Amino acid sequence: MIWQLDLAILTLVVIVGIGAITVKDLLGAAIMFGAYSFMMCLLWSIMGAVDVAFTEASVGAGVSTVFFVAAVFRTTRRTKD
Amino acid sequence: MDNIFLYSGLYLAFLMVLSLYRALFGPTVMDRMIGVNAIGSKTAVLLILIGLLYHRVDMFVDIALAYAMLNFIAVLAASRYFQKRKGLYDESPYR
Amino acid sequence: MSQHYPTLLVTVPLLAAFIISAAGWINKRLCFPFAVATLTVAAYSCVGLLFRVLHEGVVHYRLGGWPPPWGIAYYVDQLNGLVLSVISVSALINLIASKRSIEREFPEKIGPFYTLYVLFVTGMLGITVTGDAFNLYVLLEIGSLTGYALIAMGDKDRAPLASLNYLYMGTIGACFYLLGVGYLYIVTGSLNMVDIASILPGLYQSKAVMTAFIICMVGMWIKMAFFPLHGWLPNAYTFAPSASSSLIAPLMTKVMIYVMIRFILTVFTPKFAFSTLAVSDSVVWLAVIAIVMGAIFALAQRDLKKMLTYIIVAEVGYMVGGAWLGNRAGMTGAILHIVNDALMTLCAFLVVGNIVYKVKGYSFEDLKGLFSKMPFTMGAFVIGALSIIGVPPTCGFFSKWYLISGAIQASHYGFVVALLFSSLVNVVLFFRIIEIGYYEPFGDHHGHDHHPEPMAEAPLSMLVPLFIVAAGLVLVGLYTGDIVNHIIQFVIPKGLL
Amino acid sequence: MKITGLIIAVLTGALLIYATADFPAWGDPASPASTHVSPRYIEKTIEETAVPNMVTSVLADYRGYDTMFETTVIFSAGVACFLLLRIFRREEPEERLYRHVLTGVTIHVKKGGKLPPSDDFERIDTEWTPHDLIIKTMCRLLIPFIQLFALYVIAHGHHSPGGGFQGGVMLGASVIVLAMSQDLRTAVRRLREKVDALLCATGVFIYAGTGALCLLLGADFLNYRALAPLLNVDPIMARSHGIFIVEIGVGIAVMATMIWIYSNVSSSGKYDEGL
Amino acid sequence: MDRQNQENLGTNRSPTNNEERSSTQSLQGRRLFFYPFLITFIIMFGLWLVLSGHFDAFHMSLGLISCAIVSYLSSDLLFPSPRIRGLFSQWVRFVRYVPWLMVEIIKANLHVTYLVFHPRMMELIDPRIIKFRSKLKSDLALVTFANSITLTPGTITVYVSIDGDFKVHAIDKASGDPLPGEMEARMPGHSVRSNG
Amino acid sequence: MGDFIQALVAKYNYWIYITLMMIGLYAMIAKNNLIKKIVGMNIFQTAIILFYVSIGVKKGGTLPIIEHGHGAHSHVVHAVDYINPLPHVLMLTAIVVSVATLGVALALGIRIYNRYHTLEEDEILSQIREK
Amino acid sequence: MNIIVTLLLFAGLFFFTGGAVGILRFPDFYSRLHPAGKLDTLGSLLAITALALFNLHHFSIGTLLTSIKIILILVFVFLASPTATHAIVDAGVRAGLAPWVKGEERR
Amino acid sequence: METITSIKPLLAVLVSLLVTPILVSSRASNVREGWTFVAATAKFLIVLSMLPTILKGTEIVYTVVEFLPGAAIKFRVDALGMLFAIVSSSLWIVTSAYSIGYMRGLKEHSQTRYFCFFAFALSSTIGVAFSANLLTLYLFYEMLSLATYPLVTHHQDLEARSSGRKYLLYIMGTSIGLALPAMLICYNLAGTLEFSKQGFLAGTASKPLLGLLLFMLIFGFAKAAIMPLHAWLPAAMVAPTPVSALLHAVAVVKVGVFSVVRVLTGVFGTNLLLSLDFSPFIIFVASVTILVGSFIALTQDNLKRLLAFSTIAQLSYIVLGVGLLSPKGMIGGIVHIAMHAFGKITLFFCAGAIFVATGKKNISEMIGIGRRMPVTMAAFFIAALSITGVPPCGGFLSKWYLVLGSLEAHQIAILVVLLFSSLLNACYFMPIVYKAFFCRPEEAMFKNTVQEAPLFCVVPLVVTALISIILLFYPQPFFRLASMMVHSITGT
Repeated sequence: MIWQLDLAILTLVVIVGIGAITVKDLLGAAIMFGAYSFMMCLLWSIMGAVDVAFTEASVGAGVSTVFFVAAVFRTTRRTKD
Repeated sequence: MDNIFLYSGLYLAFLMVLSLYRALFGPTVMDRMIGVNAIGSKTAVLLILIGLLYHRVDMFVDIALAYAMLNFIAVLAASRYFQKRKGLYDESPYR
Repeated sequence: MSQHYPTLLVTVPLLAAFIISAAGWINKRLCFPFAVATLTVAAYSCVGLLFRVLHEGVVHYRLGGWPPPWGIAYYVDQLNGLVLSVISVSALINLIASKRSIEREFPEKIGPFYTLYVLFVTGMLGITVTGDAFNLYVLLEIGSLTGYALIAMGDKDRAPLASLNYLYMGTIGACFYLLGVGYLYIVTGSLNMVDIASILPGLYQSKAVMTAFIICMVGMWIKMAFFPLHGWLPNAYTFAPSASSSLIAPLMTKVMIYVMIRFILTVFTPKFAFSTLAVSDSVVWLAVIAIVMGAIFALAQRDLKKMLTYIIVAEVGYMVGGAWLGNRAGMTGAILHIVNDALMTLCAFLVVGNIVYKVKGYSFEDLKGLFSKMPFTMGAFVIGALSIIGVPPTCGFFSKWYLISGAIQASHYGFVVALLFSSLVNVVLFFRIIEIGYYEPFGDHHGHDHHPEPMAEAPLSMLVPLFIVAAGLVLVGLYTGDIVNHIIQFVIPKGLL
Repeated sequence: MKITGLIIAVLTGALLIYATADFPAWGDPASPASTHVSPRYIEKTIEETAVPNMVTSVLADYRGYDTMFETTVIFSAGVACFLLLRIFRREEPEERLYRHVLTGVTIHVKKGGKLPPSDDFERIDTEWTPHDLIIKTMCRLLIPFIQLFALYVIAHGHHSPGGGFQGGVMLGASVIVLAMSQDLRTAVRRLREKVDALLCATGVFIYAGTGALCLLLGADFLNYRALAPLLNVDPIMARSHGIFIVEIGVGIAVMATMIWIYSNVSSSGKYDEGL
Repeated sequence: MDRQNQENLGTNRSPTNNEERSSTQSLQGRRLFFYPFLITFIIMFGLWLVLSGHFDAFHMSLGLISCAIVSYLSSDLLFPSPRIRGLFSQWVRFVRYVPWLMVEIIKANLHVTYLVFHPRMMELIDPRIIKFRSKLKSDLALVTFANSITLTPGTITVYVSIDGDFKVHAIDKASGDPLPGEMEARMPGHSVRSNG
Repeated sequence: MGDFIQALVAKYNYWIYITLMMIGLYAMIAKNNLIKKIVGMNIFQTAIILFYVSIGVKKGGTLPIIEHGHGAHSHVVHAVDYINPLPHVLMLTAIVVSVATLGVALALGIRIYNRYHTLEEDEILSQIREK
Repeated sequence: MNIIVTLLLFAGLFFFTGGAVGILRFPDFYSRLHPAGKLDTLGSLLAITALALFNLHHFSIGTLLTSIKIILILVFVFLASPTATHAIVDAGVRAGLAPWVKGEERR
Repeated sequence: METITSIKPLLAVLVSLLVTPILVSSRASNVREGWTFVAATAKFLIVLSMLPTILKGTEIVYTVVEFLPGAAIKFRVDALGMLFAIVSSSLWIVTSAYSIGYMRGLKEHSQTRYFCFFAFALSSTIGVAFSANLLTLYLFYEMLSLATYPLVTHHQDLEARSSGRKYLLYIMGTSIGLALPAMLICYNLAGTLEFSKQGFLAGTASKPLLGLLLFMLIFGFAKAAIMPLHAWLPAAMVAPTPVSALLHAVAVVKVGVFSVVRVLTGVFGTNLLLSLDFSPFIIFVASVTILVGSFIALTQDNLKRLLAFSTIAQLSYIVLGVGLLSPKGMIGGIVHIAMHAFGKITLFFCAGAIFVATGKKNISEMIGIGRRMPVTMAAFFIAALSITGVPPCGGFLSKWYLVLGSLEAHQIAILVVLLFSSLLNACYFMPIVYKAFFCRPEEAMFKNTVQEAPLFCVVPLVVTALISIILLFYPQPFFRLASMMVHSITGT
């Protein structure tokens, strides 16, 4: 645990999280969600949870984002909120 | 040395905030992609820094490597979207 | 092999699910026999386990051979045994009954459907049998995920949205539960239910424990569709294909109520739930509202399946209220009602399945003249309806009996009134349907059948299971005394009066 | 709805924050969570399972039962996606498009018409776009390395972070990269849907089957100790190897499922070009 | 997994390759498949040794198995055509090319950094798109070239056609001018491909 | 004030998780777009994972992988030196569950889109009502 | 040793800074890619090399392998980063994003 | 009191249930009706076979299932139950015969269903008669409600539909809304539901609560048609006449009254009621029902509706008699169950026979009908006398005892009520008979040719009319049973 970094990344996480749900474009939301996963991965490395970080890196950054983009590809990017 | 790494890490976090500005405020999706990609490249470095701070780099290298690979995939996916949907804002519904 | 019953009943369906999935790619006709064989084994294990528990008391099982706080352990007591038997038997019956409709509705996807079906049952059985709070979460997710998919395969227009809403609510519910378990973990350091229970008494005043309890309960209430949180249920169950709705409707909510009772009784002793945390009265009032609103919403419906779903909402109110009355009779009623309601709902939804199979609709319009068209189905429906209304000697009466006497003992007359009100509304609801089926000539306004058919009964493979369930309703009613004296009585701790 | 959401969120948050007052301080080594159950995992992992990575040992052995269901969750998600999305087209479309691979000329073939069997033509959809050379080539080169790395991750779950799940995801990702850099048909040609589905079931079956094998050998479910005579090692190493077998199963299942979900989602069940 | 179709997904554009492929299906096929397999296997195993760090029998055997699997699955991706002649010389050229590229990259970066931190950056930059045709033929060479362009001063490859048509985005006039220039000359595969 | 700062230092991780959870929950309830809700759902789940991982943290602890562990049975392992691995294990499962849920949710979203050609809940509902 | 590492690291951070600022300052999408694609790559190169060197502090076969692995990351970044940059720019072109020309407003 | 265990009560209940599968499966009407007769006879014989035992003062007990202590499905045959069982089972035979005639005569549809539910209803009736506790009674009570619903709505038209609704609303609404909670409260107070001689509620609760319970139980069993919960009975007259006859003159309504009697005697007990002084309440309610019912009957033109209101009034005699809590009054009330049953069923049979033969329902259309259907109308006359309470009919005896009972209880007002209501009875019955036989020729609506209803209709009504007369001279079994009952509960 490295609390200085932890605090810094936590702040980022919250910002990205808010960003991900406010972006008025689903593809943008998907990309922001990817960034959110990066942050989470970092956070967990900082807290020493390497396995969780690894999983998040592979799932969150990689596969989930791809799934999101694929779904947006098959549906629409339009969103009202 | 730990302190240097720590402050470097914090500095990287600060740089992430800068990149995050692009990611958050666009204006286009591509700009967001640039921002996120920039965050991603910093993350890999940051991961190794954390490893050094923990004195267990060998454990973090794998994550960083995997991370680098998969970050690439995410960007690839997003760019593929535009190869098939050639609209920046509007789009044709899929049939 | 009998010492392995606790694990067999989960792992056999699990292993078989993969085989079924593989078989679906090789030869579709293999799926059904496999599924039946699997669930038969599971049901056999469940019943065998129940009898073993009755003879020997609580059965312990260590998975992986690790001692409990470290590994995952099963504690099977009478309550588990009872609920397990009900789940496995009703799933088996429904499987046989819905073979035809599955084959008709998803001719190409039989394999995956049976896979998910069996996995759903695995999830439900696992939730019931496990003694580990986190393991329960994982199994809950299995049950839910498969449930979402099973539901979404229904009505092309409405089912996916309903299922997605269910998914949102279900995820919130499961996450709340997980959060509650996390709160417990942070103050106790354990995930094993019995272990947590042994540590908790020193911490009853802790805010974290209290919050954990509330969050867990809210999570479960979402999952069981307790009144203000019921929004997902009616649409999800209405638009599901008949095979899924008759599988999920009887099991999901009931299992969640089981979990709630398990948490009240085992994890946080009744003392904590009813005395330390002075919310039981408000929860019962909430249940009263749930029952009344469920009944009123049911009255407003214009089709059979949706009406039944609102009845489920009301029935959930029965069970939650009964459990939270905080006395022996109420708790007995709640547990008994888990069994009864599972059977009743199964019966009702099987009937709907038969009707859908033949008439291809379930709105009130479609029910015209069904008494002459499908007399046996409707006969079973009447029995189910009577049970839901609470007419002796069907089982619904007896659980209601216990619930009301629990309410009287707790001097909670609001709950009594709510129960009676809902019974009366049920009379109105069901006799309205019976009237339609009885008086209106078949195919009157409805376009698709002008030449009246004298009898178009559902095939025997759908009727026989239905009759078994209908007979079960009466039999369970007649043997209520035995169930209470030999099973439920031991479940409720002595401290609860 | 916005106000309702806000109120609910704030109320929940307030309740949860209220409860944090009784939490042990963050990172307190004396907190119950760190002192009650977990010390055994930390102190005995080598002794009891011969696995230095205690996350792996807890994941696949102490709480292996959870993980079995975790894999099942993934499996059921794959089956669910398939069930929900997959469209088996029965009727022929009005016209089919074939592209000559070498020249890029597109040929329209009316219903009932047929092309002579040849490798030079591939079936395309209207959506087909020319491959991007750079992306295609680079991905082609990277895929084997990603796969090797994934296998490495699976194999070294005992000693470093990672394990079946992470490796499986990366293996899946390698195929997904292929599908994205070229098209889905290419990827599916390499790994047929049926094979993928069977692999998916096989992976989980390996896990559950290992457990059941222990059962058949007379021990409790998932008690890898019972595998010792079969593997010809001492019981502690048997646990280690048992964990390894299970991790392989997880890897296969997760890989196959990820591919399955991706194929279904990206082509919305049609298995055409995909994303 | 069927091999015939797989061949297709490589980039066999030239008729020569096609003829070769049809011969692949004949008696020679197995042997021709074997070399890529072997080379892939060796590369992979070297990588494994670096990655693993455990040199006991158990992990080594795992490594062998894994490398075999990867080679089986993906050797055709790494070496789409079964011909491996000239591979070695390409590698030598590549190794010579990399240090030069490094220097270029650093130069490029300093240039861009200068632009970035220049207070009147907007006046300095003058983005433009440059088009040219490269003489390189092989995919790999084209891609390496394109990536090198991306990495070097103020230029980004926008588009490469399979015939070597380049579209490059340059940040200012100075960056775009020297293309294709020296870099193309130094590219590995430049000379090798002439026989194709 | 002093107490508050002390609490802040000791608990801020938990508070941030609650904030994230609130964001996710808000998005799930208030957002109109189905995919947005799924994003919110994932944020919500991740917040809980963050909470669990925070439980496992130990001051002065290192990664839950035994150092020099290859075959060395000799040296004694102290629980204090290593981070609690149990929450990590649990959260691996939770991540898997969340990605599984994500997959199913997206599949459902696609199905809905194919039927209604929109992802906005209110538009879908009005289409249903029109029928 | 430490000095070299520190210098390299700081150089890497410098380029990272350049990248971040460039992303913010440059007027349009295409020009933003220049700092993002190049400066970040070089920043990674320098910083990661620094870290790999530092890791060799206590020399052993294990740390050597770890350092090689770190370098592998570098290799990967070098392969992937231009590709990713290209992918993004390609996306931009296909999306029909017009490049900024001198004299226009910042976008 | 001695008790012996025997399965006979259960058999008596089940015999008609067991026959239903045969009824369902048999296509030929003769077979079906034959089996109905067999079942009816068997049931009657089983009931009769228990009579000697009961008359000896022994009770027959049989427990089927015990759900919880003190609440089981349990049968106990005592004098009161025996009386009721004999009446209903014997009348089933008669009604079966009548049904055949009626249903065939009108060529009714769905006869199989009709006979099935008829058998089902009889099972429930006997079950109520033999039930040993409130739970069993409630069980069979509900079963009866459900079994009679298809009978009431047999015609499946709009009128039947609304009547069926009304019927269910009243019957099930009150039983679920009032009787069920009252029963549960009783159980929670006393820990048992077993009927006992002195009532099981004695000494368990305060007066207001007991008063509430009494109220809930009396009105909960709405089949007793005590005002204001009487409206279902006239509505239910849309049923085929045999149904109205057996069920709404004998089985259903009598089950209601029987339940009320059980509640008064077995749940509360006379002593408790006396000590709490609840008697006036019961008497008041019953009296109001008697008078209002009779007055309404005066205004009716539809014969069956008239009979229905008459029934409402007559049922309250029974409640009144038991409510008096004096031995003579109770005997009178209980015997009135039998007397009224035979009388009223005859009247209904007659109404049905008229309908079958002429299709007429209204009294105003029946002027001069005596000339066409003399036998029927003669039977009608006898039965009317019996209901009015005039010798030479059985009704006289029960009314006499009621009068004695009211004197015994020093309730002169009740005496007035009884006499006045008898007068009213005469007022609404006698004009019918008069008009039927002694009308002016120009008024007569029928030709003089004798054209009776089918034989299957006429014979039963003659039989029941004769029994009504016989009962005056030979009321022994009923009186014996009633006095045994009263004796056992009051100790006198």
